[in-house]
Amino acid sequence: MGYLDRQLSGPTDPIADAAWEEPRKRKGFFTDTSICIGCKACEVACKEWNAIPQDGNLDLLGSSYDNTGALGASTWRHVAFIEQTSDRIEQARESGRRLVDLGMPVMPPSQPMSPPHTAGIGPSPAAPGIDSSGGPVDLVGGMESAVAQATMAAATGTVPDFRWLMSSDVCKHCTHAGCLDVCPTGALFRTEFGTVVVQPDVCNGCGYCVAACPFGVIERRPTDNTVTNHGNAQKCTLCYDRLRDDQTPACAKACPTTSIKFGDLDEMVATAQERVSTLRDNGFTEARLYGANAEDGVGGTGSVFLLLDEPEVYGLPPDPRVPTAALPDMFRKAGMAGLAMLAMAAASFLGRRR
Amino acid sequence: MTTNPLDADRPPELPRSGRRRGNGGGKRRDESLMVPDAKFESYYGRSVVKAPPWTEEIPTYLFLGGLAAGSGLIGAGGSARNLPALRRRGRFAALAAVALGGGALAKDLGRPERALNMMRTIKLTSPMSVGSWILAAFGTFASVAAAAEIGRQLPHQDGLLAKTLRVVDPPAAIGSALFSAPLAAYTAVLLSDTAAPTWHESYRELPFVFVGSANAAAAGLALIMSPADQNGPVRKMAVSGAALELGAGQLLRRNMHPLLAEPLHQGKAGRLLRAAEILTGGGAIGAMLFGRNRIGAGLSGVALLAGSALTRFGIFEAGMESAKDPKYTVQPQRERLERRRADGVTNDSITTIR
Amino acid sequence: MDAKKTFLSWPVLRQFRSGDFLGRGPAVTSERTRTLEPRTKTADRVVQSVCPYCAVGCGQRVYVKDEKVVQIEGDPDSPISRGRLCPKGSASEQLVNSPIRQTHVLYRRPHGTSWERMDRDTAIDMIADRFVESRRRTWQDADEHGRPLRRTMGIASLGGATLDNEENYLIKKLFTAAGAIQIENQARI
Amino acid sequence: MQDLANADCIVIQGSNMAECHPVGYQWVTEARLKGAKVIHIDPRFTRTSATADKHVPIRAGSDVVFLGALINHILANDLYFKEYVVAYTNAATIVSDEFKDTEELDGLFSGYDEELGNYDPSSWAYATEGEGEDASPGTIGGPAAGHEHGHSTSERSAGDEHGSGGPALEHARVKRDETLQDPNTVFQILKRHYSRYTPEMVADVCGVSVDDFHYVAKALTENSGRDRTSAFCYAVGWTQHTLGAQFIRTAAIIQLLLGNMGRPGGGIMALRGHASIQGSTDIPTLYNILPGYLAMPMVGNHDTWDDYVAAIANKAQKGFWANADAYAVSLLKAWWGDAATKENNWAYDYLPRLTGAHGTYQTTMAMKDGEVEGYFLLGQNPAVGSAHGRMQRLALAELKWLVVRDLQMIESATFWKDAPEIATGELETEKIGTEVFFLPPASHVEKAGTFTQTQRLLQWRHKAVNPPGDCQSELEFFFELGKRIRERLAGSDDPRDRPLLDLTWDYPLDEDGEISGEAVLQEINGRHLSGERAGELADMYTDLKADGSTSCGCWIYSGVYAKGVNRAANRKPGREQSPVAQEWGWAWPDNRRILYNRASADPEGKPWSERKKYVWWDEENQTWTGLDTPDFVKTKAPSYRPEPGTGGPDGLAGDDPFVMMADGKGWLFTPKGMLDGPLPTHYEPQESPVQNPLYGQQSNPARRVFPRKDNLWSPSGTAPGSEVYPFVFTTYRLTEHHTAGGMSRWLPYLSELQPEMFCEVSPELAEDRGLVNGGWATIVSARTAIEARVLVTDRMTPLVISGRTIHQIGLPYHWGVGKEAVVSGDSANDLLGVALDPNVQIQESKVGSCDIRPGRRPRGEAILRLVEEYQSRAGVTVETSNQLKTAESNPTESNPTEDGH
Repeated sequence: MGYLDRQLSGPTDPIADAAWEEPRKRKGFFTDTSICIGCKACEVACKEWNAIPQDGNLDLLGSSYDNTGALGASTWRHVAFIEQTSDRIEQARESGRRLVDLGMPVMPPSQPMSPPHTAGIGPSPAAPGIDSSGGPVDLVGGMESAVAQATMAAATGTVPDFRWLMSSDVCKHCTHAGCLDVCPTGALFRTEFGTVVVQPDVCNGCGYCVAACPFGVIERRPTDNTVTNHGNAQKCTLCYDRLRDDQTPACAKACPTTSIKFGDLDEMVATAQERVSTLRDNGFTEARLYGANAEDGVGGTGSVFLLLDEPEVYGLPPDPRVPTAALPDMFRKAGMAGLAMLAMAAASFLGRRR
Repeated sequence: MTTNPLDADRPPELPRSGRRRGNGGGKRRDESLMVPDAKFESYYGRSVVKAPPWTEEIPTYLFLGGLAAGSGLIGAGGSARNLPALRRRGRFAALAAVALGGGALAKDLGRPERALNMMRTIKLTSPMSVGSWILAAFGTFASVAAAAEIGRQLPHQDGLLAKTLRVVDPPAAIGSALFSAPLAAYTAVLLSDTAAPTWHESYRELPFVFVGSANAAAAGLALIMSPADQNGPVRKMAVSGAALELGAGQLLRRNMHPLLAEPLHQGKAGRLLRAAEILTGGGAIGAMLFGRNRIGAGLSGVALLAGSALTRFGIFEAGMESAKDPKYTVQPQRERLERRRADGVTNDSITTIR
Repeated sequence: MDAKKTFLSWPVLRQFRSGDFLGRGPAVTSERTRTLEPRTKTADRVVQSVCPYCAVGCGQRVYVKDEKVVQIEGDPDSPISRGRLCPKGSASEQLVNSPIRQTHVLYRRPHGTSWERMDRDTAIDMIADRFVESRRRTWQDADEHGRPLRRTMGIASLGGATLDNEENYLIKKLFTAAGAIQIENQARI
Repeated sequence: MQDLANADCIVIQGSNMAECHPVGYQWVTEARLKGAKVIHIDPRFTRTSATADKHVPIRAGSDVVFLGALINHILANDLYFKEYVVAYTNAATIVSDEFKDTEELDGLFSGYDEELGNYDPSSWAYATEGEGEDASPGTIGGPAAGHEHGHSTSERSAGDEHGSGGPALEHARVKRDETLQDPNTVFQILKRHYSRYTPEMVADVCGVSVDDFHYVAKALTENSGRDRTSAFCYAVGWTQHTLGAQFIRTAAIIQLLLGNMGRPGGGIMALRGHASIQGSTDIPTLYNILPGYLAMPMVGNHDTWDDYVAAIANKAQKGFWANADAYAVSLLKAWWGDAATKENNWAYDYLPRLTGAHGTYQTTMAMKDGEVEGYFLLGQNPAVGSAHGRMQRLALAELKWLVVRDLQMIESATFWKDAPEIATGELETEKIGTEVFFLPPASHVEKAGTFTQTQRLLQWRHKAVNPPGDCQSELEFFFELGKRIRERLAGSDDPRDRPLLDLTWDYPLDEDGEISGEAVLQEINGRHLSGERAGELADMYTDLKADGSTSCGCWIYSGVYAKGVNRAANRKPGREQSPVAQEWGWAWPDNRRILYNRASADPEGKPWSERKKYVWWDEENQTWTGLDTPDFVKTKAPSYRPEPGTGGPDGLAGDDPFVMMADGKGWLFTPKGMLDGPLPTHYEPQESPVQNPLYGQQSNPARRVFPRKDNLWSPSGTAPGSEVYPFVFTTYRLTEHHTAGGMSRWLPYLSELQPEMFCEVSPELAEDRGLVNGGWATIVSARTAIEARVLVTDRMTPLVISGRTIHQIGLPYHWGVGKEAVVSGDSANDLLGVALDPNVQIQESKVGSCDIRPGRRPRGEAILRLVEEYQSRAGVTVETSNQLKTAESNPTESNPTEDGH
């Protein structure tokens, strides 16, 4: 089970794990929600390129400007709209501040997709929590810099009384992808770019992947002969066909403000790290990254986000774990149960016949 | 005002009583009227993870699979102990249940015509793939065993067919016995290896519940169908199976996060499971006390069967509910995260600031 | 032979042959997946165009295959838009290929209750007839002081802000020569 | 557009740029990432506000107070860019002492004619140098060509003529006081005019807090000057008012005072909403102008060619408009070829004449009154997209024939079967006599041609595929229609048919057998007809002659086909050239990307600063040079001074950067050209629950109103009955849709993003009126009532105006009632009435008064009764809110010019 354990959790190179002979660099998104204008070009460009049918019943959902609701079989990019007044904003700043207090998070040196901290991301002034080697630093010991305190103080006085968050969500293309690992047919596979893609000609619509995704991304399209790939599991392919021709995925290409960035995942993570530092250095302590940590419950994601509040505010799980991480243990428990079943049956038949 | 990185000198603004609300006369408004603030724990109350697109076919299969597995054991036990009534009925029941169960599975697919794609790969990480192979193997053995059973009835026992069937009879009996335990147990893993919180968090106990339930159901069926003079083993099996099902079920509830246990107690699932407990318990007691009486055995058997079925439906329903309400996803994750943070473990969060 | 080939391409075998034991990668790909190409690559030609919605003037690339538009996306060469498009621009392909787009001339006769199909040539002839008649009927040669007017107030037009300059030019030229002055477009709205 | 990335501060007001121009907004985002401050001033917190540094909520229609207060702040605190203001604007120019300001006349300027509801602008003119020398009435800059009264200028919507430059002045011997101390200098007048526009007044009228005002003032002034520049962006949030043009003027004054015009990262960016709406004004499908902003002849003013030439091209005036005769002759030659001769005044009499305003709303009313027989709708959907949708649809039902050319079966084509008025019983399908021709057009990829985008850039689109089915381009359709009309008239000897028969209409065909768009573009570009370059295409408008030796379909577009090269089709990738990107498309005039860019250099011709250098004088080579085509005579040295009395381009000095203006200066004060005053002044909208706190004059006294029974208004201000319609509504677009929806509501990808008509209300208003998020509301104006789903949101802010809480309601206007679209719903434009800005005849659709109540609207005839019940409760009559003059003063009596005449 050791082999399986390694394959199911912790930092790893998913392309190598899938035994690609000619691997490419792992590709990914960095979605910087701080510059998203909520235009939904990503939703449309995605649907147009992938010929995704209309989603929903054309009802106004009454949730701000969001009328597509969530990621699903026919919405592979979804823009969330969140309206917040100052108390919520203060909470977001406070929770972001706590991330520093906790010394969170630290990228372990083994982080496979993280570049050296000095490489090309410019100076990162007042970066508490990381020393020059990139390792963790004990902040409680008084390392919390005066600069950080000052920016916090500055930030405290300037909480706006309202804000409107917009964020384009997408498949996370997890390092450890629950959907992929539970797929019984091989319809879901890991591409040479490290992304996770459904093969619509293979999928038989068992729906298992839907349940296995810790982010609620993949969904089975309802059976309806008038639409393509009906009855199939559907989700973002990171435009696998375009990637094979070195083209940018449709959403990232359309995004008017470059809120959605696409590229080599290590560069995306570096860009995200640089951006979050800039924001936080300027007092925006609510800024944080999501999915940029290979030690997390899914081994890091292929879609990194910069968020301005706790993940659950955006409908993202705060501490997701891929269910398959516990699979070896599950099999062990099931094995014991199976033995118990056999034993009990045997016991029933042994002994007296009446 | 949001996030200009270089905007360090935003004007001082009064936190809440500023222009936006203070101007409006300061009347406190009814929060329920508004575009709902995205709640701390969720995005407009929408689910974070998705419930699988499974309908009643799946719990039906869980039940039938268990019934088949338990019946397979009874058939094998009957064969080993030369109890023809149990052997015959066990074998036929196993085949019927496994066939019906397989049919239910196929019916639930989004693309039933691609059911055979289940055999396209062997995915050790996919309980459904593993289960499909188990099901196939069990089905094969059960078919052969049933055929052998028919072979015993053939008028020309000297024919090639009858001879062959006699030869394959013992291996088929052993095979279906061996595969019955995995068949009964894997369905627990199938449910647990998902992001549906209640299913996932019950992975330690659920296999025991399911194998117990399988034995109880099969014994129940045997109690109904078998002559009272041969039902001694199945009475024992009924009692032990029910005891395991009920005991493991209690353990499951006790060990689980109280919030995640909630769906097991509430609503439809709660009602189903309460009824299941009564029926299973009653069936077991009935089998114990009145099992030698044909009518008593029959009624107990019905209760056991129903109890097992309701257990499956109840567990299924509880898991589906836990996936639909975001609180079951977010709150335990949030607590888990805070607990780790309190313990000083900060390197494995998906939220990072760098 | 085919059966053998089919068997050999059975992913279960490929899993063990390729080292992709868990069946996650190349072992489980289908023929379709292995030969997948974007339609932007297989297009017969690419034409540079401009988005028809707002006035930012974003560059578009129109991909044509078998004389059908198969994709419209941003033109990265454009110094204005740098390849980006808004949701409307991104929906341009649907605008062009919309299954409910009207492609037939339709006619509703006076007091009619439904559309009738009509030949385009006939329709243009009928419009020309009506144009000439209305112009004649509503012609104003001079005002009450005898100052020249040389116009008709019986024919009007609205539209042009989504049309080409060349089209607006012909419309203005034709209508002005015909004396129709009530020519307007969205710029006044 | 790209130039916005160079700005240090961007104020977006009257525009929801992030939503309506998302891709253009990338340059704002880029500026912001580089450190620029972005401020959004808008009634609603929109997606633009969400991504700006600051949102300032403001009451719709009160912008002049806010901007006027900025002017006051700049002047009072000496924050203006002194060298720029003195050298490049008319701040130092002395205005006639006959001028009286609104501050003296309770909200009217001198020259108001109560009877006509208009201004005679003669008292606004510059004072002359050498008084008495001139025989004309002691003023120059007075009305050109026979003293044209504001009434007739308004009727022909003369404001539009200045699309490429200012109006004509007779000459430019003006008096200047460069110390700016003379009380009659523009500078001092400005100071006095805006002295009451204080932050406190802003708080009271706009509902903007004093702190917010100071934030904006600080951001703007700190980011303007030699080293820094600020930009304004506006859209129809400013134009769609009865005071629309003056909103923009106010911003222009700020930008001139701060020295932000003609400089990189500066200026005022008009964000237009249609692919070629700029082009359709340059080459107008508009009643009042000819291509290149030449006036359409007006009866009484332009009866003869000489009148016309004198009016448009006074040789004594400075600047490029002095050559307008050449542009006009070349246009007539382009249209009528050899039939246009010197002898027949270049066929000038072939042109029809205006007698008044014939804008789309006047036409609609005439249509409703049965005066219009035939109507062409070319990609427009007035039943949904124009103000007062009811009137639009009722008018369509009065036509004899209607031609609709659209990609989809729009509501304007199906009004006869599914207009809301059929449900109310006002219309009956069988009784509607309108004959409707629906002809499907080619889409943008099925034809070749140019769009002119919002910054005057022409971009050629290549044809990708042939149009399907019966679809054909407008070019082909109108070419064909013209041929058939001409065939029907062939042989006619009626003089009225000459203009059609003599029309040059023999265009070459392309390989598909269709008229060649390139040939039309060449005609627009112009060519030499005789002389040594005969047959060659014109290089630029300076090639054009008034002697009939050149033709040109639109003089400002001259050069787009210079040397036979279609420059609109230039496509050098942006990354391979400088950010100005001159080799991508072609901008008029002369491929210039920033107008008046001479102002980016100081009077000596040196860049104001290294950081903001753009165009400068190259002393060594004695030429203007820089990153863009200099908007100046290339070899005119900064030190050049014209002989007094010189007209035309040579009349401008080497430090007069505003080359299209008659005095080469940026106009803080407009002695001519604006029909509702030389300085922007706050008036309340036509319909407003607020009494004008500044003046007795409630609304723009020169606005165009139409007192008709089918165009009623709610009482305004403190008038009795105004409480019946207590709320302000404003209409707008969403990112996900396009105007009346013809190009979006039929597309599932866009429809699903915003599927239903909704209204946006504050939680306070929701509580007050019992509105529930996601529920329904009925909105009632003095015209009609519509229903909408409710979004209750903190993005809407109640404002305290003069001590009273004013609620604003947001209404997107994309939906229409019909059965053909993927999504449909009530149209917000139905709520609007028709009242127009006098300068450009654009309707006020950004602000109106209404009531809102929970629940869906009544069906059928009951809706009419609901509307009537409101009207009678409010005591609405045809006169309500239509009184033009409400000021206490009597400006005509105190106006000396009237005495003098």
